[in-house]
Amino acid sequence: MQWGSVSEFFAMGGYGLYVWVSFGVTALCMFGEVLAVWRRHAAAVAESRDVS
Amino acid sequence: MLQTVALRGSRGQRQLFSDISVTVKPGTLLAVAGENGSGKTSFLRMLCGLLSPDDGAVLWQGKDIRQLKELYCAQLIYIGHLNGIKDDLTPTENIKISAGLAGGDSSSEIVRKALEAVGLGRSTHTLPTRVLSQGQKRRVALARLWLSTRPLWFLDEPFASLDTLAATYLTQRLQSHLGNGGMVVVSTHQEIALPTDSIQHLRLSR
Amino acid sequence: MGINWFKYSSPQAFHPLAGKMIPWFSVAAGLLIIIGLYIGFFVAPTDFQQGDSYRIIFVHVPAAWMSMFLYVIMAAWAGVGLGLNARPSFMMAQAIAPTGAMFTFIALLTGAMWGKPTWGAWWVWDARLTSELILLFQYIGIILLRAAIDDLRRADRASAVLALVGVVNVPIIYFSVRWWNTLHQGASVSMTASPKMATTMLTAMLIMTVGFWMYSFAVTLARVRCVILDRERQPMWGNQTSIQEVAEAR
Amino acid sequence: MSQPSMSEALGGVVRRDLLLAMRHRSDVAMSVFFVVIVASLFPLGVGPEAAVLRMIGPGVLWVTALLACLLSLGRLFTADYLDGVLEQTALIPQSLAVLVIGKVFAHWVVSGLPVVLLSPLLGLQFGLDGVTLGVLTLSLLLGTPTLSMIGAIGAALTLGLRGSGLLVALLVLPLFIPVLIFGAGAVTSSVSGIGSEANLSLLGACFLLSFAFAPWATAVALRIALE
Repeated sequence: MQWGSVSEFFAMGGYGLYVWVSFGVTALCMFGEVLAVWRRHAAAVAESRDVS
Repeated sequence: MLQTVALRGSRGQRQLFSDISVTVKPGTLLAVAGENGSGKTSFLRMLCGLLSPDDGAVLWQGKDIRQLKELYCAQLIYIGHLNGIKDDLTPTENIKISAGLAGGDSSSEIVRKALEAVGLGRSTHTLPTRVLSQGQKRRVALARLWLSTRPLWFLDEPFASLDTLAATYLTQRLQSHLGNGGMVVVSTHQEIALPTDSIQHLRLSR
Repeated sequence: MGINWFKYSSPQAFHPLAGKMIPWFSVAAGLLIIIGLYIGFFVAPTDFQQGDSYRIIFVHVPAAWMSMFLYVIMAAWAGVGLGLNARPSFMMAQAIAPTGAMFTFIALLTGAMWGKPTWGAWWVWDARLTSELILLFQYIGIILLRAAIDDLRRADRASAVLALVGVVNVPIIYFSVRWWNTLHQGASVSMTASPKMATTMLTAMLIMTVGFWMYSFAVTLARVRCVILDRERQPMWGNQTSIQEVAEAR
Repeated sequence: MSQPSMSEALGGVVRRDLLLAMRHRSDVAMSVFFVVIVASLFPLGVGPEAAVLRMIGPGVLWVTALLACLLSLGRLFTADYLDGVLEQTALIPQSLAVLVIGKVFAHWVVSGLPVVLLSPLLGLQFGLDGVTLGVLTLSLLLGTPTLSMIGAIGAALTLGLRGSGLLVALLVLPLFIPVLIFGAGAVTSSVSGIGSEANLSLLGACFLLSFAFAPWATAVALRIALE
């Protein structure tokens, strides 16, 4: 373990901004996609119930 | 001999027809009827291979047309809703080029005779097709039938926008074609004045 | 050729099957990504040259790999669809495209984030970055082409042709940009210049990649289910009960 | 029964399209004029320094030729699609891919060749020297047919769609990039005195590759559009 403290971990040796933006955006994209597919599926199921 | 085996067709998500099995023997005409939107055009396009069926097959001399490809194209003439002629070329140029592309005789003499046979006077032969009337444009498209030696004709509403005289010419041409052992598939609303024993009817309905 | 080989592997049967598989892939994706992140952040040592900024590669490289894998897989489904006239494979191709585009976007963005501290520039015209950008354009083109066509059958087949053309294009772009870079000496920066990778780093990266694979499986399957439902809703088979069944089987 | 030979079919397609182009000479003039005016705008925007112009010249001229090709793509199949000639073409008993080559060739003669012939004149505006002008013309002579071939795929895919003009640009521009790189690269290397042979032969390879694959892909796309 190379991190002395939590703040050191978040600082990432001075590159915190780059690292956390990268990981943050990736997480955001993936969660956003999951959410979008989830909602699309719910809507599709609801609509096919209406049709039948 | 042209055969369809359990043909099924749809347009978009809408099924048009299904399980159509008909046989067109040499010397006979198949008249396809049905209300607007019943799939007459799609059926004809399927028979000439422009549209692939959802199910079933079209057989020419017992072989699937999807295997025959170009060999099958060399047997047929298709005149669709669209005339397939260029508005900016003259009737003579149009027919000459399409006859050449079909691999047939495209000498000026023959082209002139074909245009006269559909009742287009000489004065119209060198005008741009653009200035002709709908009926005259249809006649230009149909003139290809007088140049053809191909056995299989698909005509989509050929009588539409034709006057009685032109309709008579066309009927006569159909009769002589059938007399030579040709085959015709026509989509039409009209009765065709041909001997009833040579006509087979198909009604498309959903 | 025109026979529908997949007539019996109907979408109705596939829908509940996909529903059973999605949770497993999701759990696997979650676990693997957590393990990968743990190794990446707590086990892997700080790089003596690049410092901690190198940790971006734990998302950048897997995302870049996924963007290319998914494109090839999408094109393969598209090719199968065209060859066998199989609708389910077109549905797979359709479902993969957005996920592929997303990974391409992530790869580009994280590439810029890694490039700024490492090369001092957000963007360089490196062969890999450029082909990644073109890959994004191609994904977007395929999605837009599909969206522009109303007729489903034509939409399926046209976007399949475009996907296959793109498969030829991307390697050509990669090599042409490399060639172009050697011509413009000086502007060329290559990612291959990064230092030799330690085993822990490689492990973290591979685990993250497998995690991303599992994620892609889960999301793609879920999206295929949406596509199936959307398509069934229009009465293609005129069979209303099948829609009911699909909805119940959820 | 009657079946045209390959040369008959090709000749027929080319002859019809050239005849039609002769009836619409203004269309031809437009794509040439577009290139001239765009190429002339750049020096006005960038400034008259000879060194700068010589540096950006190859890229500007190539991008202009590429845009001219893109703009003319809409004319390639649309008219035939609307008047039914395209479905008749699909029924000609010859491989549709061969007929596509005929159509693309006729289209290139009308929209690409004038640009190639005019390019030395445009090159002069950017202060390119004699040898470079030759390389520019040669690169365009190899490159513009390639662009037309690749563009035909996009034109066929977007046939009859809403907003197809913009869509075709989005689909086709990524595919144009290698041609642009090698084409502009050939001229640039000639400007800076390095030999342009390598770029030109790569451009030739692109031409052959597109010649082998694009007509086939276009034919598939056209059949899809006709369904």
